[in-house]
Amino acid sequence: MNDVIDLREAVVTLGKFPALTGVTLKVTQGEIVTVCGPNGAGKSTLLNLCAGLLPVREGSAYVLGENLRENRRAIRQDIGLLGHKSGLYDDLTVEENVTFWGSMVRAGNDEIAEAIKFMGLDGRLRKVLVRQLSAGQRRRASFASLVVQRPSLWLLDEPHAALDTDGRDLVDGLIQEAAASGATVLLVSHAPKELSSPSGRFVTLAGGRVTSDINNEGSGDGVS
Amino acid sequence: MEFRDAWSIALKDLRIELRSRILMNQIAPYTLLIVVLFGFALDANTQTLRDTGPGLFWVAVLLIALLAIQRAVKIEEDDAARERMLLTPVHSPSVFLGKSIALFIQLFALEILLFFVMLALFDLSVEDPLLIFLSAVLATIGIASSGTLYGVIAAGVGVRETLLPILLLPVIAPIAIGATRAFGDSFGRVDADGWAWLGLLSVFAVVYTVLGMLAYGQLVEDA
Amino acid sequence: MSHLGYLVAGWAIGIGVPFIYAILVLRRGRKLSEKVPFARQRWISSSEDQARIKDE
Amino acid sequence: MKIKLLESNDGRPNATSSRSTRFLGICLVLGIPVLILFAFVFSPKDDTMEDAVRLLYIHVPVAIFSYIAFGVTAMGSIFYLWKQSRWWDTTAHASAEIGVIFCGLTLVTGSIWGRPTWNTWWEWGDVRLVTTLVMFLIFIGYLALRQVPASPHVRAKRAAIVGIIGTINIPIVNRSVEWWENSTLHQQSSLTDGNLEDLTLFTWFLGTLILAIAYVWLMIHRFRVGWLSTEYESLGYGAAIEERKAEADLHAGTRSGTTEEGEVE
Repeated sequence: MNDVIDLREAVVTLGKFPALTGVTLKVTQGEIVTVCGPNGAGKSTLLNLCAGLLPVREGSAYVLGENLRENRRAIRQDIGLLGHKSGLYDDLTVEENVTFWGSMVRAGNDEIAEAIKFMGLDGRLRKVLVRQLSAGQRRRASFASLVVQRPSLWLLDEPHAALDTDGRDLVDGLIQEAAASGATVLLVSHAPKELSSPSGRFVTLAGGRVTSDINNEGSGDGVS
Repeated sequence: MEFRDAWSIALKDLRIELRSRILMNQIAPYTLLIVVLFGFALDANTQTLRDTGPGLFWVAVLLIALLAIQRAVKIEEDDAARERMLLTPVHSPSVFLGKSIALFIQLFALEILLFFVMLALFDLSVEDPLLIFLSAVLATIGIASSGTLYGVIAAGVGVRETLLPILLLPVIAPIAIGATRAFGDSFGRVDADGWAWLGLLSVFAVVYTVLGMLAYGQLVEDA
Repeated sequence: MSHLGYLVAGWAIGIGVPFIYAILVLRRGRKLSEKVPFARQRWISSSEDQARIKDE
Repeated sequence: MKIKLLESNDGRPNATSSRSTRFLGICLVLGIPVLILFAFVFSPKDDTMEDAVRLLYIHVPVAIFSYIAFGVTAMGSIFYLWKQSRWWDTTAHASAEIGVIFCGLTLVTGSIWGRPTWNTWWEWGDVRLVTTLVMFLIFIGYLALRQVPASPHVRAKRAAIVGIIGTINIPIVNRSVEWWENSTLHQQSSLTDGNLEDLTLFTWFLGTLILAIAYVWLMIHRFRVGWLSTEYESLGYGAAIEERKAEADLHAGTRSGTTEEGEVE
């Protein structure tokens, strides 16, 4: 048993607003967990917390074995975070974007080319400015820049948003493959039941805390 | 810190500029407009323009710098690229250096353009080209590094456009003074030892580069 | 006395401005201390005072 | 030392005053008329400046304490970055605000003094004048930055870095202005001449003492205001947590409902 995420009563405030009011969550290595819940439940904040981008105000938080209250930076290079914003530069082409982020995370040229190909962005799209991409294509480009990083913890905020059926299958395959190779995936989804989610475990957030934790494959952990 | 990272980041910024041509198509014409306005304001008196030329040059550079810094910050803000950078193994001093180098190159290019325009319009003659070159390089390093540092302080706040000038301009005022004097000496307009001013400009450049590399990481963290 | 106008103006500003500033600070403090619970006004730290707070 | 700034307020809750500030306040109320009396009546007029010298008894102490105030801000900023304590952040902010007031007064009283003495309100060739003006503007920027809404730690960190950089700049600005005009109209420090009359010397001393008391009095009050305002900011924390936790129960039944905050990013 290797806990990749271990949060206990973690409280995170954004300004004066308590976005997370005491989250307790354990995720073991290789797991795929879907986080769902209403708008404003704190799902995105949870991902940012796990990425070490937000300070923990109360409670304890360990991610990848590091205590986030003491050192939030150590884990960051092992995190692949896909947020609402994609971190791409509008005036660079798809290839230039992926190459730039690839060089920032020390990826080789082969890995970069492979990631572009894998996300179905080779051919014409490769040389198109990100500014001119559709929302779905943009999402794919953003994924490609994560794939080159080979993170050990994937934090995906609505990874299927704006994607077509092909794209969804691609992403699901990617998630499954990542989990199989030992990475852990935490993904946020508004409507988990509508799609054939690769996940077996569903965690529901509301009011900044976990209200239900159902594991379809094994025994349910129940409400924490 | 790795210089390779800094260089990739600088190249990325420059490539974005070559694509979008904001500097070329908007800031450069604005620069020329400023020079023309100075001409109007000073009653098209060539003698006056010649005497105030060095000062006008550096005032124009400060105004351009503000726009260029805003632009450099905006590139990183638009699609949360700054946050994305936090999730890579790149050290923040490298990011600072990269952004500063890109800003330096862009500002320097604009300064060259501005310089020749003013030379022609204000009828100035250069007596000491080396002094001009060195003082411009040192002053621009100071402006680029302090601008990158203050740019990230003002980044992420809603009032960036107004906050940046009030924070940055008083702090880079000594650069304007020093570079103006050095230019004045090289044009033979004032009786000052321009070379002495290079010392001050280099102190400023070094202080801000070092401070920026130390403080940048702290500032990008939660900004 | 020479320059009397300058002297009066200088001293009036020199004393007046800090005086107005002091009043503004005192008023801000008064308003804020009404909103913050007595127990969290930390400069009240002597045991006498703490005892008195409890009595009230 | 920390406790001293935060001591008893005599059980009068609704104010930032306390026994020590009231004592200092009484000293000021008694001291200022005495200072005016010495400055205008007892002290002799200067040979060259004539009666204009009487303005210096307020101008110079205010100038000294504006520098001290910014020095305290720089110190508070350094200590904040080191210890991350709210106490130092509040100190830095309080001192900067008082420093800006004093610095503005230095410029105004200096200007008023310059008119009869140098026959000009403002002299660009003077090093100390221009340096003080730039310093004033730097710290205006510092105060502007502090007004920008942000979480307390982020705000304090940004402000601390700007405060330190601003202070590092003062000698650079001074040096650059000095070389710029290579001349100064400013009086060289006349205290060191040694041929001052006793009464003049005493008036200088009295002015500095009064300003020291005024600075400390203002600092204590302004510090407490800053302390209270951060207390006030964090006040609703517990209630906000409970309120937000209750949202969960609200959504337990109706999954489709949305909250007013919208999506949290």
